[in-house]
Amino acid sequence: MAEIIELIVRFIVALVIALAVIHVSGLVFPFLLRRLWGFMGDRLGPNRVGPQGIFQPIADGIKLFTKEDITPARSNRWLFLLAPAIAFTTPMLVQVVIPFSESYTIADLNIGLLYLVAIGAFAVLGMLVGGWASNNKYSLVGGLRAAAQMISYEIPLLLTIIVVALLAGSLSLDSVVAAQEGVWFILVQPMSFLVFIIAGVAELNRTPFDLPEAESELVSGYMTEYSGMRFAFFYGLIEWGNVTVWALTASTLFLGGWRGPFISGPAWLVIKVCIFAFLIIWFFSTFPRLQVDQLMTFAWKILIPLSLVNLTVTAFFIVLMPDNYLWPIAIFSWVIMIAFVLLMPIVVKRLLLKKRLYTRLTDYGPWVISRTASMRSQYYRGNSKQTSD
Amino acid sequence: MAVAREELTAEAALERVEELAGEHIESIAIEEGGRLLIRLAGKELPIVCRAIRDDAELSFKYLVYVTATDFEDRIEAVYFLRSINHQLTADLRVDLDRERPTLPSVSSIWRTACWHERETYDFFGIIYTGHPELNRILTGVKGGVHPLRKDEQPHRVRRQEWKWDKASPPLRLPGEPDRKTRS
Amino acid sequence: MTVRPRIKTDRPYFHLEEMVLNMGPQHPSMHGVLRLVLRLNGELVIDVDPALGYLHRGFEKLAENRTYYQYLSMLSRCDYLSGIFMEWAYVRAVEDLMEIEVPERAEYLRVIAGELNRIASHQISIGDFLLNLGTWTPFFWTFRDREDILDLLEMLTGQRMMYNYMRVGGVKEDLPDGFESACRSFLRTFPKMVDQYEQLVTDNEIFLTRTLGIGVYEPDEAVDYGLTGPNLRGSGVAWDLRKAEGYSVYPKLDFEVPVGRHGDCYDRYKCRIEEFRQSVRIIEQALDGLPGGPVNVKTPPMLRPPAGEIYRAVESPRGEWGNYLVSNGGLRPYRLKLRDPSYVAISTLPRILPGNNIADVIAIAGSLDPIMGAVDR
Amino acid sequence: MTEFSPTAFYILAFMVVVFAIGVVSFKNLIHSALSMVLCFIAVAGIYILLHAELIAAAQVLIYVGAISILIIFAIMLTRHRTGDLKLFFSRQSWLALVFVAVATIVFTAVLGSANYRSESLAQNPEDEKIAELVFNSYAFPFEVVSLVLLVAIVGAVLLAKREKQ
Repeated sequence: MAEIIELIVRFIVALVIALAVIHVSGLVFPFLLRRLWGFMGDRLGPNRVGPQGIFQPIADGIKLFTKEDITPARSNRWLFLLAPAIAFTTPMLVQVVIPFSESYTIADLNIGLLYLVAIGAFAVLGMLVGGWASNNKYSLVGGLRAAAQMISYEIPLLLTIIVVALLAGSLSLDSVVAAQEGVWFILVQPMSFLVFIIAGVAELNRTPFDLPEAESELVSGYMTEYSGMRFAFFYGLIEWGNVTVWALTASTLFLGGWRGPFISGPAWLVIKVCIFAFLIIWFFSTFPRLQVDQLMTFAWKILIPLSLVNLTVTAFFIVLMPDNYLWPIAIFSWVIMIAFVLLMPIVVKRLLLKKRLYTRLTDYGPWVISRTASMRSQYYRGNSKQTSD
Repeated sequence: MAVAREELTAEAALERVEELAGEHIESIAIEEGGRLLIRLAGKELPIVCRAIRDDAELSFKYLVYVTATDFEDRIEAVYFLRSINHQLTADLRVDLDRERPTLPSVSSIWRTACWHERETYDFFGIIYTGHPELNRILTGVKGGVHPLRKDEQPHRVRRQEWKWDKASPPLRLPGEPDRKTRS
Repeated sequence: MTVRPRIKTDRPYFHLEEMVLNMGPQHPSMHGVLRLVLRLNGELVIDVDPALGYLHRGFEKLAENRTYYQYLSMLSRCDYLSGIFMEWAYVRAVEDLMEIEVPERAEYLRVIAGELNRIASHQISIGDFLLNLGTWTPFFWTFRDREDILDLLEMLTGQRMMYNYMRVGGVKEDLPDGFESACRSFLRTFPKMVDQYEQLVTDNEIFLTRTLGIGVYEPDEAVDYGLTGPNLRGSGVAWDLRKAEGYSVYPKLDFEVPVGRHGDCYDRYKCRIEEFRQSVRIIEQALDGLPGGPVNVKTPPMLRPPAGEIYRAVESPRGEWGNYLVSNGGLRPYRLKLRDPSYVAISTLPRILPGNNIADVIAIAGSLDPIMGAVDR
Repeated sequence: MTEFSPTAFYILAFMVVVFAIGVVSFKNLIHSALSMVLCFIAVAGIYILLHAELIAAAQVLIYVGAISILIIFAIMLTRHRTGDLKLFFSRQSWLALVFVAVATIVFTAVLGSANYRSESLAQNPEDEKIAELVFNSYAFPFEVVSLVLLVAIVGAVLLAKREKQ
């Protein structure tokens, strides 16, 4: 009996903490986003409710709570209502395996890493079902985009997670953190970290991969028809909850989890999560959005081969030098990452220039064709032969 | 493409037009600012247009607008052309019967003419034969109301029942189920 | 001349069910109330049918029922982002019909107001275009700088958007006190801001991927479509009415016409960016060379141009904005045709869009920069 | 954790059966697909009861995360016609009945005669042992299977492309 009570108490504590993590991130990060975004766009952002606008998220929450919850007449009612709940399971369940501190992990599964990936699937399901059930074409296209994108980016994500598993020698996240006592895996495997970030941003549907909810094309993608609290679920809690659990995962896998100088424990996790959230916000206000085919090309032709090579070489070194494999892996990974970062823009630009049609400059008229200096930029150098006979 | 680089004067252009299509036009004159004013009959329009567009020297490749003016006794259709190689403009005028204004379409000669002609049809009711999709574009009024005709006063247009045309041709595909039944 | 096939076949495309998508009239990135009826195969556009008329106000009919001056105040509602040009073409037509000589100072003021308005209009165009591509910050930056221009234009004309600045025979009034220094300080800072926009996006790989080789108009094709303004110049045709016709005092000013090479979205964007810098040059020269004298000539309150007809156009930010005016010697225009460059740009969409993605639809439509107020008139 | 709990098993087994019936009986294909997802999840629950967490995770990852999503994706891309499907089922239901009867007999026979008391690895697998089996003892068959799958994928893509032309 005592065991069962203990189990229930533990369950309730875990539930409360998991809900708190999601709700706090759903309140804090959108607000931070709007302030920082305002700062980067040379504006103020919300600053009216409370000092520096810090009560703005609460005001928004109240507004969304009291707003009418509209279910479109021709939607598939039950699935429409169910979709946010399905999507909500991902950020809730992922937290089960995250070690928050030395002593607090809800459940240290011995298949923790596999569990992470498996649970990630529910998020797609929620978006897909929500998009389909809305009976709106924008939503449907958004849902389909979400599915295609997330299935594609799951693969590089999985491949980098395997690298971490190889380095840690275990699938349990507690052991992953324990294995990083000496050196964080970001230093050993920066390439994997980079791929994890890119694929993670794609999995989270954030800029520059925010195609499923692209405002300028699909209005709001799969959540176009949602309003009131269900919209708040999708937009605030699920999206930012996912960001938080992704950041928690990334810090656990690559940044030593709760470890850190001076104070070890959840405080460091909070700092690391904030760094990732800032990264997301920074991307959001800087990058344009990719296109669907480019997104797929990037995943299948660049990220997957790269992470496969990385995985193979890592495994090779681990087998070859079982005692002292960290150094060769680190050197290889740093080299390939720096090469990737440096070469990628050059290659992309070259490919783009090839794609660009060579257009005849028909000579129209006697007046000035005066190219200004900056128009004569490098993009014109490729085929600068002018036919002004 | 061989392009004549020397400046073509309006007088030379006039001669060239007469040489190319002299028998198809009724009159040609030079207006203020070196603008060629060419009057012709409706059925000759495509021949003349093609001739002055394809001629390497004139190359009136740029159709600025197509419109019409209702002079109460007749409708005058206007085609305004520019030659980008030279500072030359040309104005093609066709007088039309007010009851049944009909003109051959030039949308196969200049692609931009397509919508200009739709607009003119919408405003004046000129029927362009051979036009690929001649339907209302801006007003979307039903019935024979063509608002820019002089006998259509604004209040009369306003009193009409305004109904938006459906987005031209019916876009339901063969095999697409009826939208009323949800699948 | 190559004829563009209705469906490009160079992309792999599977036979999925086709879907009809109504983009607009209420859509976040359609400029105004443009409605595109797209037929899609997956994400690929097969057919486009633009539906217009949601903002049709009958400008051409209204002209026949207003006196010349009454109508002038309406015109800036037509293309609401470049109202100065709307008025300019109209007063040019009326002046030339009545053979009124405009004082030189007035012409200079018109050029200053016009070029300021061109910058403001291009800022919206570029900001919106980049917003369509999914990046937010340049949008806010362009709007931040547009505020400065609107302040300047407010000093000059008393209005921020619906200027009503032009008069037949001149402009409304002379420069207000402090305008010149405010304008000069704006001209000093603005090129740095343009560099800032460029630093953020122009070299960004994602931006390049989205714009290079997308929505290509070959030069012949562009002329055949009747495109004008930056849309035509992006294709490599150096056609600018300011140079070609040399109206107003433009022949006295030293500026260049930026021309692209490839006619894609990138070149159109780049042309607009360059026109910022050229406009700054023009305004600087105009301020330097501003002559003294009156800013308008006395005209009767009820204008009666002699019977006749005239076509006058100006190079608006979107291209050739023309007014074809027929007068019968009465108090009201007998017929006024407004030739709008955006209308022409939109008319190319059914030919250029098929074969592209939904995302490209937004990019191409944004790069053509249509303003529905002028398209629907 | 705790030992095998019959109550939990009965609940899960009931769910499996109910959702499996749902898969074939829902009129709406999306409902069927979602019912299938729930069925898979319940099966994963049974695996967990059997202390086969790895297989449970794989079940969720592959069946829920990949296969079901793919099926739903395909259903959404094609506009399904309920009328046709009804016709399809009604015409061949007698045949299905025969197959179901035969399958029931065969499965009952096989499952009833199986020896559940074996101490073989398959009954209570652990990660290391599975890895040992797959990557050492049976590495060659494993690789052959993956090769066969690869060939199948390439072949499918080729067929799909050829059909287009």
